[in-house]
Amino acid sequence: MADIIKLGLFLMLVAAVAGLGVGYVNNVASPLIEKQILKEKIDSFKEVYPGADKVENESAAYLKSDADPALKEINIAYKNGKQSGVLYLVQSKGYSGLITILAGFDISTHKITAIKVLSQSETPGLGDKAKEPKFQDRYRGKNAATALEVVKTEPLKEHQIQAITASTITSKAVTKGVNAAREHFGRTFVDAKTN
Amino acid sequence: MQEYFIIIISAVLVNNIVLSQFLGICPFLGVSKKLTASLGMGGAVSFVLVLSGSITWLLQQYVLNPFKIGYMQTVAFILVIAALVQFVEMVMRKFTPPLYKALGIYLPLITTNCAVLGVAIINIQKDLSFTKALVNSLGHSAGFTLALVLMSGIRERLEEADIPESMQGAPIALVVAALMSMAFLGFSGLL
Amino acid sequence: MNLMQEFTKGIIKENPLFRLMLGTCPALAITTSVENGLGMGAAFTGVLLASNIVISLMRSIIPASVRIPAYVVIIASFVTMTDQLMHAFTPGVYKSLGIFIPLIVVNCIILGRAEAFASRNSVVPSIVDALGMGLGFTIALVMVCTFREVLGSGTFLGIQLLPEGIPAILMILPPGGFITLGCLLGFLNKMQKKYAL
Amino acid sequence: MLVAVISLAVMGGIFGIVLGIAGKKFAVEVDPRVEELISLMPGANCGACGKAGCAAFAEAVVAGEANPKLCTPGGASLYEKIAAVMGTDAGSYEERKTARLLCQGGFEQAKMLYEYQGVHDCHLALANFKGPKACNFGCIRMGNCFRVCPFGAIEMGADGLPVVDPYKCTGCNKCVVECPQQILELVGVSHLVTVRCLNLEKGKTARDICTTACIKCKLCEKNCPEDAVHVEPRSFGSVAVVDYSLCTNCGICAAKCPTKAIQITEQIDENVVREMGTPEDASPEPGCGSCSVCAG
Repeated sequence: MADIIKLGLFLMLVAAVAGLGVGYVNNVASPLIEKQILKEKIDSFKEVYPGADKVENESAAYLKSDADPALKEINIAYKNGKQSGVLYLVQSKGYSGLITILAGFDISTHKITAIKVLSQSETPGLGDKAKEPKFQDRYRGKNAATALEVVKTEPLKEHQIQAITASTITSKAVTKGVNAAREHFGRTFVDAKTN
Repeated sequence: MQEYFIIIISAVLVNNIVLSQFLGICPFLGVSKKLTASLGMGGAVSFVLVLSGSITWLLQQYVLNPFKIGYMQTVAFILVIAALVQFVEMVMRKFTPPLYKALGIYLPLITTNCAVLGVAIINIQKDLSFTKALVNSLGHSAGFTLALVLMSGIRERLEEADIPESMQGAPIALVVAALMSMAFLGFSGLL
Repeated sequence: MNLMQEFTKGIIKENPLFRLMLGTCPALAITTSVENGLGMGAAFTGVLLASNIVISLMRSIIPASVRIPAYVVIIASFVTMTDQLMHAFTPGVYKSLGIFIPLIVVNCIILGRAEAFASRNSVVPSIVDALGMGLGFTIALVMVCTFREVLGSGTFLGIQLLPEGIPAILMILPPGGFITLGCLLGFLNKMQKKYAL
Repeated sequence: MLVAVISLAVMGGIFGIVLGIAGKKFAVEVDPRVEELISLMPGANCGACGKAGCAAFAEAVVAGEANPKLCTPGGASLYEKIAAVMGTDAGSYEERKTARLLCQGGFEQAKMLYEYQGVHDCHLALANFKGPKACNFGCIRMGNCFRVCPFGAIEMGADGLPVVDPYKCTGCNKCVVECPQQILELVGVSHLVTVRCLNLEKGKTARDICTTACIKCKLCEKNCPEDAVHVEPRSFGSVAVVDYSLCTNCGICAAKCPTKAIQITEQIDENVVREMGTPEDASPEPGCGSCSVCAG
């Protein structure tokens, strides 16, 4: 009976020490990691929507409960005090996990300024080509009114996006996310302006 | 009921844990020489996989999430799996010693078996409900055993085939695995 | 036990990937580009070194019947710690290595070496063994990566070698990994028979 | 952070205790003597003892199911060691046996009936008029024993007859079972004198069939001081046979035999380390001679 207790204690000790180590490292590291993520976000905001004075996270105002669940965050970009762009943080299910995308729209031109894949866990060498500018630039300047569609060959019409070779599932997932943001942008920003 | 069926089909065929997700290759190549050993291995891994799938899900739901210690996920999951494997090892040594000898080093290596931890993490990533996670683990363990049994069936017939000397053993097993995973690619359009 | 022999055995005689057939899961999954292979090799060697040292230090006090859970907890905590530290302090390196570090937990070599070597020898041989194994694994990974990257995406370390149309995408898909490793093993067996390495 | 430590510690504790209890309940006691015997065994896993390898043989010996003498590769030295470990008395020990060919009808000696061009298999050649050789009892020289020997102990000699290497032969009896002519026999290594002929024809016909056949002249019988060799009647005729319980290896009969049918083999050196000649392509399992005796 005694050695059972000894075993239990030993494993408890090892687990406790491991927990201590990981916990302490986490405490030291997590604030830095937050800072990292925030900095990355700011950089990606600039990349997707250049020239904004400041970007406010206004999900509370615009992200209503009935909105598409894929939309995680809505940020508004201001230029000299006026709302000039909308940045959607949207998630969609890719080939082997969730893909987070940042899609920027310009309110005045109703066009997609750019998109950027923030995080993905697609198969290395295949799906993860989604994060390369070569693919992301294909969304630049697309009109927000028409739904985007993925094609395998050379895109003929304006609203078509060419898929990454051998990873159509990932390309479709990214496009689905961008479409979700596009619809929300169309409903809240474009219609509100026109009528 | 319909989603469960889809989950099982996707786990066994579409993204088979071994042939399309690349997890659990070490035992897959190591043990699949004889059919009996691979059935034993399939059974042991299924037992560990289903149990760890459920325990890790409960752990995540009632310990990791409420206390916001998500970063402990890997360490906690691995501890659960290791304890389970040790338990299975003792049970097998007591009740089925020949199978225990046949599996040899590959039994403790189930702990680091990517498939077991992989399924545990997939259950959380896809935030499945408890029953769905259980069904998913069952599906993946069936997929693992299916791949293992198919492989050992082929490899037993390979013994007679005259393969160039340097390709015998693991190399030819890998080439066969390549062909099998190509075949399983065919299922990817299913779901 | 001369240390030099311990070191070189990890590279050729007991190469973890080619000889012991361990660590095939991460090897097949990430060897689609040479820089992935190098990244994985570096991260792997770091964690193996740390865990070998700690396990060989504790080898006398670990009771036999709970040895595996103990080893595994140590390895997993090292992996999580390195993951966090790199994410916080070296974001640049983390950007390229980040994806591989969680994969290391399920790498059979580390537990294999811990069980087979570190738990039986003192610290210095364990360190040498870890370095040898790490180097051997990295070399093996890079060999597989070169084949898959050159044949699969026509580039080597990003430099475009083959014209766009030529490369066989299959080599990057899972079957490609299997075939490359299989043929490489066959070729090495042939070499081993001829020169009796 | 504290929560992390506590939760992991609690989990570690629970698993430690569960494993401890499981360890106690499922304890499998292993007899220490088994390990000791396994280390003594030659480790050839040749299956001559009828068990699946040395480990199985050691367990059987400890459990008292197997007779320690069965391990032919181990020979006398192993027998004493097992007796010492098991605490039993060494007692009489059956001698190590190797296969011997009872025929000397090579290309020059034996007359040929026809030239056989069929499949190189003793059973098939035998079906065609008892084989190409005039002698119906002699070795057919198609090499089945050579192919079936799991230890590479048999080589086909220059004159077409199989040559058994006593150092490699473990006496596993596979070649004796395989040979359709029953021309191979397991003989104790200490008995050196063998009548290397089984031809039962009468002297005159035997003489012109094969130059080294036994012509039943009974010279050996007359000159043997121990009366150990006799021409004994058999189904179709008779041939000289040595009675090993009486024979003292004096060799007088071999000297007297006009056709040199009786031969003396050289004494093998017991303490030559008996290296196991397991051919590389015998079987994938290292050390297993794949003589499939263990498979039953």
